[in-house]
Amino acid sequence: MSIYLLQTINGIGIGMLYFLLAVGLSIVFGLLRFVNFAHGAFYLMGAYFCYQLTRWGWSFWWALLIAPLAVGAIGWLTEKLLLRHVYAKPHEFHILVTVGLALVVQELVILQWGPLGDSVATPDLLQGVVMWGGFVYPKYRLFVIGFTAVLAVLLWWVLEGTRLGSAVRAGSESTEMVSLLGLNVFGIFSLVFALGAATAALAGVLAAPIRGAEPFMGIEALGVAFVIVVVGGLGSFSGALVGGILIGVVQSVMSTLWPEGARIMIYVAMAAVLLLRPHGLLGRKG
Amino acid sequence: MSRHSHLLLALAIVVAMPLFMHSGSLASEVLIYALAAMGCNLLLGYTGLLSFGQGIFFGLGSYTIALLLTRWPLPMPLALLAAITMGAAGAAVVGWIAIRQRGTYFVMLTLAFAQMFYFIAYSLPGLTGGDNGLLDIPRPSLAVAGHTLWPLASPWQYYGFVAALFLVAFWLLRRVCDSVFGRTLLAVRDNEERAAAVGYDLRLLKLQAFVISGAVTGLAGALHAMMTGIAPLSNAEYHTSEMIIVMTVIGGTGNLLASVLGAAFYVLLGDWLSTLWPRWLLLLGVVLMVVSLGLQRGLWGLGESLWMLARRKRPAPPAPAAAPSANGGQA
Amino acid sequence: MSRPAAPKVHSTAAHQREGTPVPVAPLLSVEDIHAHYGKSHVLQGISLRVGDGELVTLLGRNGAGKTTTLKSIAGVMQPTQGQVRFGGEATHRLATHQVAQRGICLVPEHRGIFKLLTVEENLMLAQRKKSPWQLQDVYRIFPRLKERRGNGGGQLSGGEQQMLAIGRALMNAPRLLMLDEPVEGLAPVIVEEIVAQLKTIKAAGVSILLVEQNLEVCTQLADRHYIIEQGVVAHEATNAEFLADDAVKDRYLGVGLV
Amino acid sequence: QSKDAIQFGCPVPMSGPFAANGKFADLGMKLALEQYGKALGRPLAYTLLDTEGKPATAVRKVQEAAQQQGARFFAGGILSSEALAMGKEAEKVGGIFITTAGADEITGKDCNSATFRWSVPTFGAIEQTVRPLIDAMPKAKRWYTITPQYVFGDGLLSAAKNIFKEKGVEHVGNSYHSLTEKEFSGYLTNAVAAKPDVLLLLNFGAQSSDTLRQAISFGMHKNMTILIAWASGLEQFESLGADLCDGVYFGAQYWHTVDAPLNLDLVKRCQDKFKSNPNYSLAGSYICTKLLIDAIVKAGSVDQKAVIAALDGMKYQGLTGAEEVRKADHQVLKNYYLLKGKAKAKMKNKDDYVDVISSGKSFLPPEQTGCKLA
Amino acid sequence: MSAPTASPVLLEAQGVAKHYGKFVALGGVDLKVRANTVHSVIGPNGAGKTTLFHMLTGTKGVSGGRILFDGHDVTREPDHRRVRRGMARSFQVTSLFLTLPVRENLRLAAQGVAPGAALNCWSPPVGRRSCADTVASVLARVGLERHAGTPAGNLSHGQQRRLEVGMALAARPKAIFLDEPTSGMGIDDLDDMKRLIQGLKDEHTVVLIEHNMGIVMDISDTITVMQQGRVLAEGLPHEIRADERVRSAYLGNMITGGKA
Ligand SMILES: Nc1ncnc2c1ncn2[C@@H]1O[C@H](COP(=O)(O)OP(=O)(O)OP(=O)(O)O)[C@@H](O)[C@H]1O
Ligand SMILES: Nc1ncnc2c1ncn2[C@@H]1O[C@H](COP(=O)(O)OP(=O)(O)OP(=O)(O)O)[C@@H](O)[C@H]1O
Ligand SMILES: [Mg+2]
Ligand SMILES: [Mg+2]
Repeated sequence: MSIYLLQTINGIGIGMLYFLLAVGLSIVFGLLRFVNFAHGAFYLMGAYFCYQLTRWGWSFWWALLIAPLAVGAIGWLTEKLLLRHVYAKPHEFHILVTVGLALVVQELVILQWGPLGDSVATPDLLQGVVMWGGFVYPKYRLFVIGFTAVLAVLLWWVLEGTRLGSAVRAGSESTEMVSLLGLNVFGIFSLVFALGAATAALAGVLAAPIRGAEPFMGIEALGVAFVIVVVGGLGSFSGALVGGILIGVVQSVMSTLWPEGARIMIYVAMAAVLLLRPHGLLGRKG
Repeated sequence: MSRHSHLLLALAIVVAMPLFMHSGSLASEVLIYALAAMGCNLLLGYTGLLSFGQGIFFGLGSYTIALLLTRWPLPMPLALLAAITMGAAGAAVVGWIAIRQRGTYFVMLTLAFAQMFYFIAYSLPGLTGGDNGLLDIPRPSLAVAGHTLWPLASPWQYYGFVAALFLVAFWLLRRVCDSVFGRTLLAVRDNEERAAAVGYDLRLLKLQAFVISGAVTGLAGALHAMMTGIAPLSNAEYHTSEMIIVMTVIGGTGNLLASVLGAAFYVLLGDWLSTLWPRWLLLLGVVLMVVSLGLQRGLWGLGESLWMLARRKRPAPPAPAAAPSANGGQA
Repeated sequence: MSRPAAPKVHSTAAHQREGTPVPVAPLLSVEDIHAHYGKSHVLQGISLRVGDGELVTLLGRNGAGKTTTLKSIAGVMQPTQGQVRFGGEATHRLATHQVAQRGICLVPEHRGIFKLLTVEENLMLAQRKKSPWQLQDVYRIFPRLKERRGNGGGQLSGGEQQMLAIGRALMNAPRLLMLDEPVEGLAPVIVEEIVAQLKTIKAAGVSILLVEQNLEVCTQLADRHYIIEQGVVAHEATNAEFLADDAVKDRYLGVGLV
Repeated sequence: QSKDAIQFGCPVPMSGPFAANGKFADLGMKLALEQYGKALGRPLAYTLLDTEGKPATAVRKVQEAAQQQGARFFAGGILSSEALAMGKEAEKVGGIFITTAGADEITGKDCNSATFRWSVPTFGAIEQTVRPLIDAMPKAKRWYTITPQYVFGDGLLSAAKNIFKEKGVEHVGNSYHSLTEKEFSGYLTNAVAAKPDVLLLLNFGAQSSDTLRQAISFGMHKNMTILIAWASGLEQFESLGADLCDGVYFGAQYWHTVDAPLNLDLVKRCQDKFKSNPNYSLAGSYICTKLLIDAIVKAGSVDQKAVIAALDGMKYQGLTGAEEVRKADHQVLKNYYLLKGKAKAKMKNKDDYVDVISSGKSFLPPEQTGCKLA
Repeated sequence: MSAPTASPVLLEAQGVAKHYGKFVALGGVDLKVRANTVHSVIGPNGAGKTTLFHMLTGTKGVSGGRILFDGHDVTREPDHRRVRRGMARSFQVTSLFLTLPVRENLRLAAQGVAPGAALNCWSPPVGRRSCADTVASVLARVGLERHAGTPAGNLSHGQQRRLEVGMALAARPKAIFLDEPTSGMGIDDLDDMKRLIQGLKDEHTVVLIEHNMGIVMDISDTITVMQQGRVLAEGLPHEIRADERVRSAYLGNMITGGKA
């Protein structure tokens, strides 16, 4: 198999994880018009919760269930206690409050688990690699691709096919009008924010066996998630998917073509997309 | 408040800092970041453009002066001028492309540029020193024809130099904000569609705002490089942009003096907290959240409300809101 | 253009008037509400009632406080004083969506169409099973909406948006429908259509509180009128009284008939 | 704090990605100062300066510490960029700076009279890891490298290439990556495709941990040897966990089981005080501080020139055995270690992650370092 | 009513078309507007009137056709350039500088004719640059003197509508485009607005979209009726009123607002 084919497949693997990382950011932005700089913090929490649970002897599978729920609950509380009070303020306050939150989470993690990272073991079931000819691929990464694909379908259905989905999009324009129709907008906000946090945490759990848990993974993840969301289109679900995979593939293929430029290419891709398609590949106008 | 009272207040801050603070470097840093925050404020508070590209102009300023002072024997004032020009030119390029977008897409585009600039600086070690940065930047005294007008060797001497430049920049920026241009920017911030419909070329207006902002930020970057003697890669990082924005927002948008307040608050608070506890970023995070939750218009707004309150309670006017916080961080 | 305010002679008129047939147990009763925008005291004690199945209008010049009154009833604004009772229950402390769930539906003057949703999604979002108006009913009333059903809400013309807003309100099963200038910007044929539809809506037993500048529309529809001036109810009349009283129209609305 | 105390500064990153190193460096300096208590009859005091990992902040803090506390003796600087900048500043403020940072320039082209470095530069690190490994595995003829793209990484890479050439080893490929990279699967796919016998990782810290983790998930430890030339020792093993370290080779500046009198002493002190073994950050900071104090005592003065003179050419029993401060470039000549991770079952205690395979001193002759200290 | 045929054509649209994807909002509209007349455009909702305005004033680009204004082909010029040629418009959906005072809104609109001045970052907008006369006269015309210092966002809907018209006036344009200027206005103000628009004819050319037939029939020199993106009829008011097609498509029984 040609190396580029291998890299493309690997890129899709990276991309699925990226998608999961970015989709929450995108949904939350779509609804709340809120650039959540604390999104990385939820990812971070997911990874550390997974680490802690497995250290306590729980299986990885339990962590995959519990960590997103717990972080979702934290997100829910965050929205209720914190963010709700800054919606009415301009953009820059949103950034301020979420940057602050991200810092607090990161430092709390350091206080609790120390500034050094830790490894999380790959679940026994998924240890080892699969081989097709010359192509070696970790089983675990294959699992991640499959799992996120299923999840993506589920999420898509919730967001595009249900009334909750319409309410979410409507709420992103005028909260007042939505509540005038008798829907509890703030309830929807909390729910969606919790969902965003939970998906980020899920990405964190899934990433932990690959990258370990490390206090600064949140910041790095946030940067990547921004790029994906912008490339795909802010607020667009399918945009996050396409953006995630595109960035994953670009990154992976570039590491053969021009390794030292792999990182910068991501940002070049982002700027190019923004200039050619101002609202991202699949973004809606406005 | 009138134009002159603001200038006087700025002067008061500049004069007060040496009285309250022990470190000349720290005081200089406050003014340097105040410059950068004012540049950011012109975009954010007056034009409604939230730019994450400020770090680029800051970085350009520091690299330019570093290169000029170490590799070419250029007189320092000229080198400073060149740094300002580079900041402005960088802003013109970034602005020219970024203002095609609006809203969050604009923010993201500037973010992309900031990251790109970082990676470019990172991968051109011949020019920027890469990760090591540029070292050994001299701080020549201000001299004319061999006569030293103003030595810059000690931190406080350097502070004097920075303060003078700061006041000039402050005065110029105030003029800009009060000018026809500044007032038109406010309209652009409010409603771009209408501004275009009544006849304004938005791109030209925004571009000019960008260029001015870039020039001031470039100056700040250059002064910072001269202060520390290095032009590190971290000056070009996205975090520098973020920090400048945070300062601006904490201070309060739409008012230049507020940016000074914001910069002072952020720099001094950071300096003070970092001596308290290694996990001081936690405290900083809490402060950021409190500010964004509690203060509608930043610290400046808080100061104004307190001032109003005090004036209503007691006829005797208290000290201006900005002055007390200038000594908040001595430690 | 604006004229000096007329003296508030009739500010207590609502309580004095005897001939007016106020229903015994009104569906909505607004009792002496006050409202502020920051420091400006916009509503200074508004009281009004809307009975079951009644259509009542709220008239007044620009800036009189009509919209603010509707907002206070709908729970978008909290009155600073006074109370709103709907179906016997005090609703002025409830959140907007709770008020809406009790059957008060406001169509705001800016119409509030969701631009990101298609016409049909806009309608479906408001759908309640118990509403007598379902999707097909709305399409029957406004065929234009059916033609544009797949369009984004943001791409509708001004008039189409107004139709959509009313249609959407109907699907929300209102007991009290509040319309803020519903025929503003509509073509005359459509105005007629909407007037006709409002008549059927009313006939179906829905109470309506209408703010409208088009007196022709008001007088064709209404049972009673309230005239607001500078945040207080300055005059109240039945439709017949109002039609007969040119002096009142001239005084409060500046119609210039006298 | 009494006025006449000799003031030290500990400028290290306490916040940011290198906070872990800062935390232990702080402990190391404290340990050394407490151990001595006094020098020249004056008490010893120190200030912890959070550099935040930013050179500019580091410089400003050093400036302030010199100005306000009168600190002249600085031991710290984990990151190359901050260490370089602080070295320059220390010279300006009339102080001395001693560091454990990696960049060759510190005792190379950017060396100065006030800056010393305890850690072995890139040349020695490669000589003491790649060379013995090639000797031990004559059949491993294909090497693949993964390198962070900046001066430090290039230093390691070119040293490695020289040895490859000399030994007739085939360098089957290299992947450069940026300093902010976290996702290495693309590079590893390249590496797998090149079918090497040895995978040489030239990155460090969290990046080398990430690379190793991902390499192992690709099953690479099963069919090739992996060497991390610049590992940070105990702290990195703790974060990786024993399972990942098993069978992997590491190069390290320090290992707590080294049989040198000073080291045994340090381990004992740490056990008494912290109930743990010293790691590289702690040990490095400890020995740097100790060097400063010893030099002050030897010079009998706190004068910059005198203390530098005392340090120049100083020979002493250090943490790695006999060590020497080379006068020509202010580089400490000390051992570098090649370690090999062992299986969890074989560990005798919780810190017994590795066996020391070999050690030795390799340094470029002063003429080749580019340092011109005249 | 003056004889409109006498004055020269100021604005001409030739086959102007606009497509939104597959949807044809304008399917080739021809329009000739003579100087110093009131030219009304009416038609059912969604006929494409506002879209036509967007094309004429340059708020959005055309998909086909040509626009000539004052002897120049302006088809490809952006909106701010056309303002300099002497076009100004009001919006159907109110669009103001909401945080700025009413006076400043008008000043900015007045200054927009010479937008180069806006780049002056040295002198404050005082004296000559304050456009004080224009602002004062417009304030008086739209009856917002008492609110001159109020932020536009704090005005009621009707007050905002008046300011919206004032914004167009402040530019002292050759041609002024009013998109439903009376919508949302109080009954008492309709007559004033009618008189105001009629008065504009002396100095300006007015292109008007309006659903209030009371106004349209009284003050228009020419009326163009649009339907489904095309011109259905054009003529003098009484001709239009009599036109059977227009009656069934648009006018109906004329509940037009205004008088009770
Ligand atoms: N958001 C606001 N902030 C401050 N003042 C406001 C605000 N909205 C309205 N007002 C003021 O409150 C008063 C009443 O406004 P309201 O919108 O209720 O009037 P209205 O009767 O609906 O007028 P219109 O017929 O023009 O729609 C007006 O004087 C207006 O200037
Ligand atoms: N951006 C758009 N995308 C798709 N269709 C659009 C868009 N904008 C307008 N339309 C459609 O074009 C048609 C004409 O709209 P326009 O706003 O010009 O109507 P109008 O004549 O001004 O109507 P009204 O009197 O109701 O304001 C409408 O059917 C509308 O749905
Ligand atoms: Mg209203
Ligand atoms: Mg229209």
